[in-house]
Amino acid sequence: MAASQSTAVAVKPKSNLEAVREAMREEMARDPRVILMGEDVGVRGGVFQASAGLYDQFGNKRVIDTPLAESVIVGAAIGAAVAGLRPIAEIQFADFSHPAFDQIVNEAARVRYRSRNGWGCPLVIRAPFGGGVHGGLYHSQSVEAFYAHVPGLKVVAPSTPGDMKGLLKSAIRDDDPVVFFEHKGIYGGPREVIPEGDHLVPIGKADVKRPGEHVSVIAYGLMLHRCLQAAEDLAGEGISVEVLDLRTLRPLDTEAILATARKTGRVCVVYEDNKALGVGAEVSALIAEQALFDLDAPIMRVAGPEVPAMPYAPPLEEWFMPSAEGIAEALRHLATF
Amino acid sequence: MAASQSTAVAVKPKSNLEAVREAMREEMARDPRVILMGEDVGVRGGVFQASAGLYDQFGNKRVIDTPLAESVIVGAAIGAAVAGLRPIAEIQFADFSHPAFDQIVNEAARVRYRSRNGWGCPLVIRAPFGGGVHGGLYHSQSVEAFYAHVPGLKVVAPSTPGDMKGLLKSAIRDDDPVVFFEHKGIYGGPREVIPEGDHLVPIGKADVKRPGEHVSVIAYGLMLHRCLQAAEDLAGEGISVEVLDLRTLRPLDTEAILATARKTGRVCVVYEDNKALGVGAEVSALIAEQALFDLDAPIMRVAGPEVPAMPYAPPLEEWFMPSAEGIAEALRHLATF
Amino acid sequence: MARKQGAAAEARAPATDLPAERLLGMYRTMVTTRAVDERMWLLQRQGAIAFTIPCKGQEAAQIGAVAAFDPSRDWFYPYYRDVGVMLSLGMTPRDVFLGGFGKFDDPESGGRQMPYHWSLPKARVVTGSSPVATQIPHAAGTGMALQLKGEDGVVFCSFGEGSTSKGDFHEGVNFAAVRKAPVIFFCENNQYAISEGLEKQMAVRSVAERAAAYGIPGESVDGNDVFATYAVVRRAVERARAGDGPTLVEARTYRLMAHSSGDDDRNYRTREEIAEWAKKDPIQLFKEQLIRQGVLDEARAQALSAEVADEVDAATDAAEQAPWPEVADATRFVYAEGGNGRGR
Amino acid sequence: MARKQGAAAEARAPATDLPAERLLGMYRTMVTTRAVDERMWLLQRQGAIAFTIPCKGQEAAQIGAVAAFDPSRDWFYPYYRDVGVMLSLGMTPRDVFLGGFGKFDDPESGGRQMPYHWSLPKARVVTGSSPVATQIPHAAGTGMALQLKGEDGVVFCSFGEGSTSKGDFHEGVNFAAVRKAPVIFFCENNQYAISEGLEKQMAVRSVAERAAAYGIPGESVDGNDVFATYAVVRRAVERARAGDGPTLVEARTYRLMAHSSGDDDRNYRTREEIAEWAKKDPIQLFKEQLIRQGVLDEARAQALSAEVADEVDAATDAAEQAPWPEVADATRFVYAEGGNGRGR
Ligand SMILES: Cc1ncc(C[n+]2csc(CCOP(=O)(O)OP(=O)(O)O)c2C)c(N)n1
Ligand SMILES: Cc1ncc(C[n+]2csc(CCOP(=O)(O)OP(=O)(O)O)c2C)c(N)n1
Ligand SMILES: [Mg+2]
Ligand SMILES: [Mg+2]
Repeated sequence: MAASQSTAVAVKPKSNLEAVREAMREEMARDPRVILMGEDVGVRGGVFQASAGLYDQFGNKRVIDTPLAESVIVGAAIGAAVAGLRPIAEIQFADFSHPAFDQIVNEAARVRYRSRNGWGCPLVIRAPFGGGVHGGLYHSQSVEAFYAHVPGLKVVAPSTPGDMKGLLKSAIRDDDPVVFFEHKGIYGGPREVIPEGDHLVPIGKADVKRPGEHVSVIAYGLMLHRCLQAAEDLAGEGISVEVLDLRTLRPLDTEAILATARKTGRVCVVYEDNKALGVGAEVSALIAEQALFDLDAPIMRVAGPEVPAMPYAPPLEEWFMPSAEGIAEALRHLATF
Repeated sequence: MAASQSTAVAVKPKSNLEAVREAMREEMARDPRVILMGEDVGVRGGVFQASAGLYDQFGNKRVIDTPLAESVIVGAAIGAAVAGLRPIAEIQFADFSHPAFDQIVNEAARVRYRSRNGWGCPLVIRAPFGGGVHGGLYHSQSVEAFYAHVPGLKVVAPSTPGDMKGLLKSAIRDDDPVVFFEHKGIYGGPREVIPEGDHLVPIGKADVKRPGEHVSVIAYGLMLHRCLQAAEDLAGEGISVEVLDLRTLRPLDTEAILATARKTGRVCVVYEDNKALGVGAEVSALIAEQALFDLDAPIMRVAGPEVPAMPYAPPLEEWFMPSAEGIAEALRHLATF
Repeated sequence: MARKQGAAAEARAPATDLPAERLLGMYRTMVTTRAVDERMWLLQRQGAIAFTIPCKGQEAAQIGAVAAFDPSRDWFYPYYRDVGVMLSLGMTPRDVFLGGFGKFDDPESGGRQMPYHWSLPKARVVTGSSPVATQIPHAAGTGMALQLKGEDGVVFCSFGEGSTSKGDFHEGVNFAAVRKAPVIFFCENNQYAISEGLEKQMAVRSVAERAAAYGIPGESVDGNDVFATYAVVRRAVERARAGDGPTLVEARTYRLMAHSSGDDDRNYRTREEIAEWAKKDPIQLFKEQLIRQGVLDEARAQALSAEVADEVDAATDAAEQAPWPEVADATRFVYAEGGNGRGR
Repeated sequence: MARKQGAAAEARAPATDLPAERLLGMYRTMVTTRAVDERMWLLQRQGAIAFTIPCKGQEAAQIGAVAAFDPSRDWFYPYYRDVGVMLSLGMTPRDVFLGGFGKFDDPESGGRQMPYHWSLPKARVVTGSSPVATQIPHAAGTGMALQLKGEDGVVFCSFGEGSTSKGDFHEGVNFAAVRKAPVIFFCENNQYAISEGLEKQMAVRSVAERAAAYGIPGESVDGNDVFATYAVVRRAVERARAGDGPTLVEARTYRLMAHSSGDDDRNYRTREEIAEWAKKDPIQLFKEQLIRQGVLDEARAQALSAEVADEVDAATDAAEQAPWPEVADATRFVYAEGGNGRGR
């Protein structure tokens, strides 16, 4: 947790879901311009309970149950942002961000650029993403690559409670639109002690979650944990794996990516999204462009298969998602290449 | 144009726009299930005149002026497709496909897979894309990478009149949804003689538009022509450039990409879209994964800069788009690496 | 009748063209729908299936509406709660449970989609997704295709009242209205979209008022009354078949259970409100109507319920024992197999 | 008055609270709007600028509507044809031409956007894009922000009638209605969306009928009459400011030119239809009204037109000679510069 700027003391372990809730509560308490809008975010506290208690604490002017319409959730948040507020727009499932695609990509991302700084759009779009929760086809998707392609947006996908809280707070304070992806498969755990106080983690910085010597694996979200597991398993075989947590998907931390590639010369990128043009494609292309002659092996990608989305039936869902074993297998291959 | 399946004789040179119009006219005449829907496609013949004459020829039941609403253009086309028609849905500018993003990505692309072949969705979504026409920010975008990321879709972007016609006809006959991008910067030219008769070009096959020995450049759309220009210029300097026209962006022709990479060992991918996670990222990642040790130089990408979209002012528009000179410069660098 | 809401059962007019046998069949489907719904809840609570989304309370709206269609030529875009619609169209309890487990024989998706994502090609029930209201443009398009082909089918398209807030509702209904496409837009207004009451979705008091924006008829009917719902939808179907275009029908009803197995409804509505609506239970009401008409009696009703219970037990077992999809199947049908041919 | 369309000028009621000086200012703005519009067309035809999209015929709707707002506290989401709105709010002809050329001093975007993509932060004119109707949700959100901050501003949001087919129209107006946000949705119904007449966009005869779906007032007014438009919008603004929520206003008018410099309108409408509407030219009508009221006379009108012509000439020259944006500037402001601070 290299990048924490906090010096406060530690307390009991928290989940990613609690981290999200705490970040919102603290920022809403700190800054009256922060509002939350989305479906069921009010009395219901959100379908995942991410905003439980916020409605009671901040009232229905700042915690807004919106109509069932994602385009206007984001669109109205943009209108509130240009007028001086700092909205958090919740999309109930990342799969349902697509009706708001135009508002996110053509509007939010371009407000500042198209007005040459006449207007800004400080806005956070929060969306639970990813699978392993029996939500196929439409409650399990990884949609981050669509947004990571878009200049003008920042795209964040933390994997641990400390990063989740620290990055969400940074996102809320950011002057530009941030799409904030929370992997729903890790809402409940693993838990972690989050530094108390005003814990901020900067957007744009990756984090070496486990240093290693022989192979690098680069991931984010739930996959980060499966990579850590694979690294742990391979340690017993004498293979030392460096695990880099991207944390931010736009802008990518090019320096950290190239550093680990140069260090080990063997890189695998792991993501749950469909392989082609997923985030790993850009990570790989970056390395192929800037660190090719430091490599001792091809750049591998372990990713979701090329089917439209993760299926529902348990055996198919398991098949879709890269497993710790599958990742270990790939890393073993790289290490002995 | 290697992949033509036609044996008919040649006549006078045609433009890409004429190629589009001919393909639609022929397919509509051939198959009564083919319909065209979109804004102003009827009496107006489309804002680019792509459908000029079709309304008179096929009537208002098969050439449908839709309300100004992209989501329902695609959505209704899906409903017509499952009911046995073969709709061509025109999006007036690719920049305006985003309101239909959910219908394209979550619906059209998944109809067959999610019903395990219970239903199919034979549908073509045509959209003029790309810049150089003083259309910044919103009439010049390259949006193909969003769709090329999506299994279940096929994505096509031809560069020459023969391919334009042959691929559009293949797309209309395809049993699955095809997103068909027409670069508006080459609607008028260069012209080309199109083989007469039932000229089909298969989806999924790239085409070596110019064979070469020293360096490979991979492109599509308007950029293909700038690459050809650069190759021509470099020939004078003794640098032999192979120019591969991707033509189809999903599925990528992996074989052709790896073949040219292995042949020259020096690859540059050129595209007009923003660089990060543009189509070139996947092309580069593919090579880095499967042909790394055949390379003699890093995989380069010459692409649009990381700003939200191409600006309007002539000097900025020029700055945004990769030029033949810029491409030649990169290829020269690769050749002498 | 459509716009009035009778206070007592007696005030409703069960006059109908439906023969007794048909009515008994509908009653049986209603009882089966309820039993399937309750079994799905139980299976979920036991951990046997991942998810369920109950339709309890909405059976009359569903079964009354679909009865007005002709299964031999009409097209259907039901939404996730429409167990009653699907059982009316030939889906079996076993099919529903197969979908619940995600088994290979699930006729909707072969276990690929979460339960309740209907698809039944032989009955022209078109595959649906989870993002709500997306089927509304599809229904408009199918209606236009029928017009173009000169077929006289009518399209059924249902959704919740919350879903009328979405752009796809507006765009789909509007386009259908402009082209006079033969589509019945059937809104099951169960008063809530998850936790959000009607007043958070719209500033009108009835979904039927939305029809005015499209120049089409808007009808509001007591969705707990099979006869009333049937009559209103029947009229709408006749208009559509005659070429007079779409109708928006609102069936006023109530979701008696939580939104889904993942929902806890205690923080957004009172137990009293639920109890009040439970008194208007559509199955009880239909039973009383049929008994009053002499079509049914208590003994027969009880026998029928017992039969249904057995059927649902057997269907649960069959589904539980059915095979899972094979991993090798998961890569199939991303695209059509076997080259050019039919779209499906 | 709002719902009736006076046949003759005499039948219209020019009674107003607007003082003579203000009326003269509005007249001057109208004349300037027309002159700027015609100059843009000319510049495009000469090849000096890439594109224009004329507002000729819609000046009364624009200038009448915006006059009902308070520029010191209200917020504006105009659409591309609203030259009259922008000149009323302090944009100058030179600014419009700078945008036409794409020069660095273009106050909207520094030459980044095509012309007519308004943005004027000092006047709370919020930046807009090309995809139509996207500003409607923004306007709803701005209205809610004003409510939350306890400010009494009202939001102006305009668009064409074709744009009411889009989902964003529905979602934005609906949300504003639910929250009673202070927004005036102002539709300039110029009868066409490029080539498509009203009947291809909607099955109602007036955009104002769409209001019924949202439980808000819908008003239709003769958009070629400044006074009538002003009166209707004024009333709507008063309601909004009093906390009574949004209004949908339709100004019935006509686009006298082709859709844009890229359009040829000959294949979709008759010359006779255009000539008929040209007789109701809003500038001519306003001039006659003002002369009848003794606010203006022919001599003064001619002098004013001459002044405007000079102003527009000078503005053209100034814009033509202004510098282009530097390439180095093109990478700025993708994100905020200088770290955390104000959102804009
Ligand atoms: C586009 C989209 N956004 C959010 C959801 C999550 N969601 C599922 S059901 C539902 C409520 C739907 O309410 P309504 O339309 O009234 O139907 P009901 O569930 O009450 O039958 C929501 C918000 C979704 N499925 N799709
Ligand atoms: C989402 C979207 N689709 C298509 C277009 C192309 N387009 C520009 S203006 C226009 C017609 C708009 O008609 P209307 O709303 O009536 O406004 P008008 O131009 O008549 O003032 C169209 C289709 C667009 N700008 N945005
Ligand atoms: Mg509901
Ligand atoms: Mg118009």
